[in-house]
Amino acid sequence: MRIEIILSGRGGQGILMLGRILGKTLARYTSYYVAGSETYATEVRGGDSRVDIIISDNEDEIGYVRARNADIAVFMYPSLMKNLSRYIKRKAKVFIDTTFIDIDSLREYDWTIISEPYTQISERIFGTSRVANMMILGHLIKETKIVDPEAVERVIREEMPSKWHDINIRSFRYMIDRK
Amino acid sequence: MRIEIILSGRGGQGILMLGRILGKTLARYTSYYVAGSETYATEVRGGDSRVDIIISDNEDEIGYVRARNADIAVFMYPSLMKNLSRYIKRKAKVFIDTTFIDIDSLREYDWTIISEPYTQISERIFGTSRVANMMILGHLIKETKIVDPEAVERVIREEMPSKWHDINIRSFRYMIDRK
Amino acid sequence: MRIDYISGNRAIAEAAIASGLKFFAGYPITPSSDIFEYLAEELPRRGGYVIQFEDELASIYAVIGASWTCSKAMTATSGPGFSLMVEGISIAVMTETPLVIAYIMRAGPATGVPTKTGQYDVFQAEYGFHGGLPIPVFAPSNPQEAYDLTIKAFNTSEILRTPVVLLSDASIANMFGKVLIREAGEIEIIDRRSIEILRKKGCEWSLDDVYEMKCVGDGYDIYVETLTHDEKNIYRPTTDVQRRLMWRLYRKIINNREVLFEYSFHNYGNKRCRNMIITYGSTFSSVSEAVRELNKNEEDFCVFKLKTLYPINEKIFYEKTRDVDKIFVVENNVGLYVKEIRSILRDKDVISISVIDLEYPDPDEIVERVREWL
Amino acid sequence: MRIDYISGNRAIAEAAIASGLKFFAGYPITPSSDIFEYLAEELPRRGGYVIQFEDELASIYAVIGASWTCSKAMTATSGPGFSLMVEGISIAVMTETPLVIAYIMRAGPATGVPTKTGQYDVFQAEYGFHGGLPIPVFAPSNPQEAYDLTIKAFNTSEILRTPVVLLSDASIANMFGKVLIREAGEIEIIDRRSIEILRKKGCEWSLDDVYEMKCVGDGYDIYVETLTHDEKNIYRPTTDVQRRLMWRLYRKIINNREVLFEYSFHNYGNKRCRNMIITYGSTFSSVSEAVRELNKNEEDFCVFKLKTLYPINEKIFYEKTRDVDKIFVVENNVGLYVKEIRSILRDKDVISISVIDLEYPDPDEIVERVREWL
Amino acid sequence: MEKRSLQISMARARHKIVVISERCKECGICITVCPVKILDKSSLRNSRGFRYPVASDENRCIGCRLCEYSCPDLAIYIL
Amino acid sequence: MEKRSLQISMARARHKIVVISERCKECGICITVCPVKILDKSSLRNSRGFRYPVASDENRCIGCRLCEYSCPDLAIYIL
Amino acid sequence: MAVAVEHPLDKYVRTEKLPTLWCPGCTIGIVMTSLLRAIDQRIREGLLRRDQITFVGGIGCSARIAMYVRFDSVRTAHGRTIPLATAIKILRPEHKVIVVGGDGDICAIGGNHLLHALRRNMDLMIIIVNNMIYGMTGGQVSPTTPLKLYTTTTPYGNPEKPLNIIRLACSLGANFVARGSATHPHILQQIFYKALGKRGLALIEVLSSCPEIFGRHIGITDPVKSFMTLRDKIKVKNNPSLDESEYDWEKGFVIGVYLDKDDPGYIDNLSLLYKSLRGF
Amino acid sequence: MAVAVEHPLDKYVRTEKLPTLWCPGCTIGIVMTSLLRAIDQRIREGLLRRDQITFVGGIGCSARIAMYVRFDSVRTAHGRTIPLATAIKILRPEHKVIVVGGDGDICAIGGNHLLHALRRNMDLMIIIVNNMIYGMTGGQVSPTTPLKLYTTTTPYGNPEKPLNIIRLACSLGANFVARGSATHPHILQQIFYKALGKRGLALIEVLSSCPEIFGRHIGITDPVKSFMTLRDKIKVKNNPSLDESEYDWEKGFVIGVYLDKDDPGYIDNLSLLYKSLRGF
Ligand SMILES: Cc1ncc(C[n+]2csc(CCOP(=O)(O)OP(=O)(O)O)c2C)c(N)n1
Ligand SMILES: Cc1ncc(C[n+]2csc(CCOP(=O)(O)OP(=O)(O)O)c2C)c(N)n1
Ligand code: SF4
Ligand code: SF4
Ligand code: SF4
Ligand code: SF4
Ligand code: SF4
Ligand code: SF4
Ligand SMILES: [Mg+2]
Ligand SMILES: [Mg+2]
Repeated sequence: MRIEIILSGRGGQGILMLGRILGKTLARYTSYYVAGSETYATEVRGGDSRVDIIISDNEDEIGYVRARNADIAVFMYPSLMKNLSRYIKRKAKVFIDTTFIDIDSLREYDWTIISEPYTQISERIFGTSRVANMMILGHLIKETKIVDPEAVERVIREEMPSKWHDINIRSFRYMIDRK
Repeated sequence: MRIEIILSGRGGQGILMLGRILGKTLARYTSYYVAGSETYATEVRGGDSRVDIIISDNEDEIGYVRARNADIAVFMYPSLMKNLSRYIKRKAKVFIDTTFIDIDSLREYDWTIISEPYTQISERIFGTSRVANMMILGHLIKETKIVDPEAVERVIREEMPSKWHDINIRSFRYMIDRK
Repeated sequence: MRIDYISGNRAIAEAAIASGLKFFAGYPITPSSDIFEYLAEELPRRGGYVIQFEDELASIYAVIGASWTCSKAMTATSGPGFSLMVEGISIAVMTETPLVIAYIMRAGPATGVPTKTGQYDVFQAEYGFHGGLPIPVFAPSNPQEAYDLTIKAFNTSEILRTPVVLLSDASIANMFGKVLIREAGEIEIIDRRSIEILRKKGCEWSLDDVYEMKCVGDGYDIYVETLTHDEKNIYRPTTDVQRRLMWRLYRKIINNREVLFEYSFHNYGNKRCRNMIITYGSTFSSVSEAVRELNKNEEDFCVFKLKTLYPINEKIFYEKTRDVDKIFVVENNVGLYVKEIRSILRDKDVISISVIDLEYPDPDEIVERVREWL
Repeated sequence: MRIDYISGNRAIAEAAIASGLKFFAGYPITPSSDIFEYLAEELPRRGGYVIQFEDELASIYAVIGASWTCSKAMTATSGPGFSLMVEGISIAVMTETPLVIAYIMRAGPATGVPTKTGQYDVFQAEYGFHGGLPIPVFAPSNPQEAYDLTIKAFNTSEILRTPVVLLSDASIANMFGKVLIREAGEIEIIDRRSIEILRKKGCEWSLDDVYEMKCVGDGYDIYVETLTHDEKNIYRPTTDVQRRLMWRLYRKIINNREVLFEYSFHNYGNKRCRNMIITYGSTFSSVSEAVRELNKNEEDFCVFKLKTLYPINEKIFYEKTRDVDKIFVVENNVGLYVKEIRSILRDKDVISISVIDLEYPDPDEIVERVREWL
Repeated sequence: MEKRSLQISMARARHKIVVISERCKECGICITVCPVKILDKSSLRNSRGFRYPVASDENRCIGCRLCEYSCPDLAIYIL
Repeated sequence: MEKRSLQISMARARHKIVVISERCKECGICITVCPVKILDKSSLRNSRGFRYPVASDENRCIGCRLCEYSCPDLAIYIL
Repeated sequence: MAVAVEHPLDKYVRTEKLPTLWCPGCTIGIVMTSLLRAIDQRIREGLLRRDQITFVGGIGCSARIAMYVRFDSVRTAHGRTIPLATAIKILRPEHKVIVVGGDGDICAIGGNHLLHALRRNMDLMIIIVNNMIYGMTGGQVSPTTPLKLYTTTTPYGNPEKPLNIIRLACSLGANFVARGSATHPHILQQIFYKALGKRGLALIEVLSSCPEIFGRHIGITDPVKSFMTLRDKIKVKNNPSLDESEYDWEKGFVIGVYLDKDDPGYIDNLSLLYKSLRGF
Repeated sequence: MAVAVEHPLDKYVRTEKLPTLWCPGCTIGIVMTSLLRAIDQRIREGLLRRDQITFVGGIGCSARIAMYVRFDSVRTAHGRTIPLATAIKILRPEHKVIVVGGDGDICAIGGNHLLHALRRNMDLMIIIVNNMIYGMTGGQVSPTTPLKLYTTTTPYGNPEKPLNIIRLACSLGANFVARGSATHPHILQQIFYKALGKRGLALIEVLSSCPEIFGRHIGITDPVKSFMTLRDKIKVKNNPSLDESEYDWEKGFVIGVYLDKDDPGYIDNLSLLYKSLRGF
């Protein structure tokens, strides 16, 4: 078994944090092997960023830390979408932030699309765009069930300074609890 | 044919200059191949110095630029004598400055010894010890005839600043002209 | 003991702390800086010092100075910075100063592409300093190995009194993985104070050529000499002393090749290994995928991953390749380390597959390039 | 044309002048300083500049700067100084800056024995700078070769727009010999201004990968980039551009191996060559004597002396060794360049004879060490 | 990029404020330094998403060029 | 080398001038700096050929230690 | 109001590389344009030839000025601009050789070359863009970072007294020493204009605002606020004394020309020596 | 008169390495003995512990002082003493760490480390033995070689203005800055004695006579003449002003203490920061 995840966005959207929280949760609270890689544009601030996460029950299978056939993907910004689409499985679950991505532009892809204007919602509900990433994480876990939400919360508490716990956990729970 | 020469003394005695003048004369005014090497003690001022000169009519023969079986040697100071003696042929012509070297100490060697208190003579005749090396060069050429004295004079003129020509050529001629 | 999901750079920093690091001196350079920055946060809390110096020259000499107080010391850098440190490494070799340099390779030459990867500097890490005495070079291929090899690097430097290079690259710096982090009590941590004990009780290391190290503050007359010196640190410019010194320093490392040489062998379920790919560092990631692809056609590929680039244990090479037909060396450079392998494996075809890529090389390209030789 | 009896260092200086040297920047270090000092006397009289900088870093970058005014430029140094220059060499590789570095090796590591010899730094000269692109290395074994190879070094650097190392050592620095000194008109002196002519009229050099070089003052917009750049010097951090750049820089040198590789072959009157000694630099002097001794017992020894250490023309190696049984590589170090040879000559015994000696190695010792293998 | 630009207005003010909208990074410095406060962010964005400055009343421009001199991106000048 | 030395005289002067002859390099500085000019080169040489200083009249020594302080080679001192 | 495609300074800029890689509101661009205006002024006055200007830049955000200006321009390693520029100046004495770099580039890793260029009164124009931080590498301490400031490599505060570049330069023998600020572009242009006319060494320290990195450390990342924070700390003086050069983030900075003399420069001394030798 | 085998300072000297490798009449030895006397004085007064003294020396004749003294002593590459010493000081703050080297070692190749140590007011004692030349390598120009002087690398005269070390040190933040001369050993000892008591950086430039090499260049190779030539150029002042520090071979040199203050040193600043962090 090998599960591949691609997360992509622009610098500042919190894609790296999303990847680290997800990766850490998988690593600490499941028996899977997990590996990943972060890529960001050279030097220019605010460039594209990408995280790949590979999950497997067989360590040897995990060698290549890039997704070639992703089961799950997240796009918070459109710039890398075209490029990365060849690494995404047909029918893969793809989470789209429609704040920045035109839903029409997705027609060409044969994905199972789950979309929300996460950033807009984040601004509206939490007063900042900075927790859109946690909302997506919640949504991703709700839809894919790859890890127990409790575990994610624990990791958020462990990894973030305490003053950020509340808002991050609330935003994380937002999509999970939404009816 | 391979002729090997060893010159040895202390820093400041002009051994290197002796070697360079002799080598240059051979190189420029004979058809022999000539090569040589200079060695001096590491860093300490006034340490031992040594020059090896190899002369041959066959270029390939000259590869090793150290004397292993010298035909001619000069010692202006005793310090390296013992050490170098194993590289000197029996019956080799060996020039000794008795200003610094005790003639008795030479008994153990089976050499053809030519000796003078060159430095003393140099001081007496030329008012400086600094041309003892040229005196020895003259003596060496007189006794070995390896090169034309005229050629040596030409090289002295070419290589030294003109204010030094006179005293060096006079000292060079001193042993040659001495009856 | 705990499990964390961390990057290769973070793993190096964590392992350095676990190894007893007391002093880090450095000058920022991508992609090594976050080792420095993480340590700058952490180490002072544990009684250590993390200091930014005016340049890489100062950094490596500060590390040498720190080591002479018997404190474990390291720096981290990348190509341009390492180039500025090589004189200091030569000094450390001569003065037998334990220290660790994390060399996080990036695409060069010159300033190249600072954030992107390459394996161009393998020979510089081994041979790049004057004096012609190579030093141990460990090359992790993922965060766990970065962690484990960092610990090994510190132990090696202490036991053998030598600078050690931990050779990583920009991809591993940003590669994340599940890492088993062991605390000080859970791993064997050796320092030079305990070597005499080690020597007495006997161990796998060959210690005949290692002398005891006394430090600043231990008494009042240690003397550290950078010139050719005898066993009493007295400058002696003779062939005899030079020979003794050179060969001792050489043997000190090479005679420990069995302990120092690390590798892993992956046959992916094949019984035999007809075709072998030798690789190291971040390129392994791509190779493992390429081999999965290659083996789909039952092509009997296996992978011999080197974790130690110097010294090499030739015996293992001979053993592992005995029944192999073809050997491919895959590197992200113009084909360098393959020379080292060719100089060892003399009766086999050793094919160089060099794939220059700023990211992980594309597995498909490796497959294609290898297939040309089948 | 004149004949003189000069040292290896003096020969380098004379040849640099004959090659059109305009600018020398340096920092004193034994045993290279007299190149500097002789040029300081001579070059200003001929319109050139000789400047002592504050260190070796400044020196190498000054040489790079000078070269960008289309002036021929060089420096001279030894181990510790070369170590400080390697970052600059990497910059010169990337920016394709013609320059020559006379590297006069001395016994190391660290400050070792400053006045004495060794061949410890052969790999550093080839691989010692980050970026993994080796540069041409010429190794004279006597003053005449020092003269001739210096001229070749300048021509190579100009034609291929590359830094070139002239690798000599303390023994050759103080070795004297009869040297045929040719003046500017008597030798082919090429500069980058004439390359386009060379290219047009056709020549033995492969110039496809060399671009024209414009200098400061030629117009008003040259731009010299140390980052990964495309053909227009624009920074492009993509794999594509990096590949093109790396391989072009690599080919530029390696595709000229036939012109660059120099050697001499000595069979000392033997018809066949059953045993071959490969050597280079000052060690050749001792080897030639050792072979004389060895051949006394009709042991069919010949000598293959390398004058170019990089790039190597493998074809010549294969040709010359076709009928040879045993190959001995004699070096004054722990056995380094032998690895390079082993990686080429794969089906022969290649035996490493490393003799560490602060002077010319003793021929008798070489004889003895070789005889152990007969 | 050089080509993507757009004439907005050409009133006969004493000083013409010229904006190279594609170069603007929306830093806002010109807007702040203008002593007569006639600059403001546009409602449109350039192709990289930045809102370049527009002048509310070009006639009030005193031609001090503070905007021009203070723009880090060669994106505004006075004719 | 430390062992090769020799007692010369031991007159009961107020200040005793002590010379470690084997260390002397015959630079002559002590001789020059002595304000009362009582030092001079010996006629004997040490094992490295150098003529170390001797005092012509130790009684005149004023104990200023200029010789001791000015000797670069730790070869002379005042007791 | 008009929207255009060309800027009056474009003739001096490699426009194909625009937009620059600098962050929004980074004032390095202001330093560059002020310099270009000063150069333009001298060219128009016939005091400078465009084909006799060479830029030398190292590595860092500030050093990238050398990447954007359309003159002869050579980039080199971090810290190594000055010796490279020196050689160019010696061989092309008719050129105005301008070194641009950051506080790290020129004062930290390049400090030795700065020291010796100052001592030699080397005929270079050296522009240090001082944003008090390592911008390009993401916020480490620099020799000009204020005491006690948080940076990524001094997370508990910078224990080092920052360098007063003006005092250093004045103590060592430069002919022209000035401090400017990117927040005061007109004054900066005047300083550059003067410096371009000097023989010997002209050193100009330019305070610059880095909203992205330094801004993050001081908690002011908004470009305008960052700009204004610096501007508020600037005091303009006509001929400030050396004591007024004090370098202290809390107390603010006096800009102006601190030293302007006409001692013989290195090139003068060198050509004097060589003239007597070569007879021309 | 007596001939002996032991010198009162022998307890501080690695006598097995005597005689030194210095040339006859080289005054580096006087610098060393003056320093040893000052150390001895402090040890006897209980103000310094012998096992808490570390020497750091680079490469050069002067640097060899570190080879002869019997304290903890570390040699390193040419020019690289100061960072090495800095690390030792940080980790062994109770040690008096003394850097010794020549004008080339510390001011040329080591200039950047000097600059930054001065700026940091690093708690080191730095002794620059200034013989105005590269002695060990046989007579090349140094940053302190007088203008126009013949050296082997400036055969037509030195075109560079020499460095005034005192001015540099005073401009940058050292706590203690003094100039001494090997020709005035009593004064030198007093200066060293004071310097040994300082926190922060103490820099002492010591003029020294090199009869063998510098002597050859100026035509005075006799050790005594060489010594006297330098001695005649020395003027002693009690509290000389910075302007009196002028460095000019023709006009002579004023020795004395130019600066003596008690600003917090680097170690003080660092331990303050770390104390608050670690709570001890
Ligand atoms: C030898 C070397 N060391 C380190 C680096 C990494 N590096 C690039 S720029 C820089 C410092 C940038 O600071 P500064 O010079 O102040 O320029 P800024 O970006 O702040 O304008 C560093 C450390 C390098 N390129 N080369
Ligand atoms: C990196 C390096 N460059 C050059 C040298 C050669 N070198 C040894 S000592 C020295 C300079 C000596 O001058 P100084 O420091 O003034 O000491 P002095 O001998 O005059 O006391 C030089 C250039 C070296 N050892 N290492
Ligand atoms: S020129 Fe002056 S007044 Fe006019 S818009 Fe610009 S800043 Fe405002
Ligand atoms: S200053 Fe320039 S970049 Fe900034 S908002 Fe104004 S026009 Fe745009
Ligand atoms: S102590 Fe003074 S008076 Fe006595 S010998 Fe020495 S210098 Fe002369
Ligand atoms: S000063 Fe010392 S070395 Fe010189 S002569 Fe006197 S005793 Fe001898
Ligand atoms: S990091 Fe700072 S200095 Fe660099 S471009 Fe951004 S704002 Fe400017
Ligand atoms: S060369 Fe000069 S400095 Fe060096 S030991 Fe001799 S006299 Fe002293
Ligand atoms: Mg900066
Ligand atoms: Mg000196």
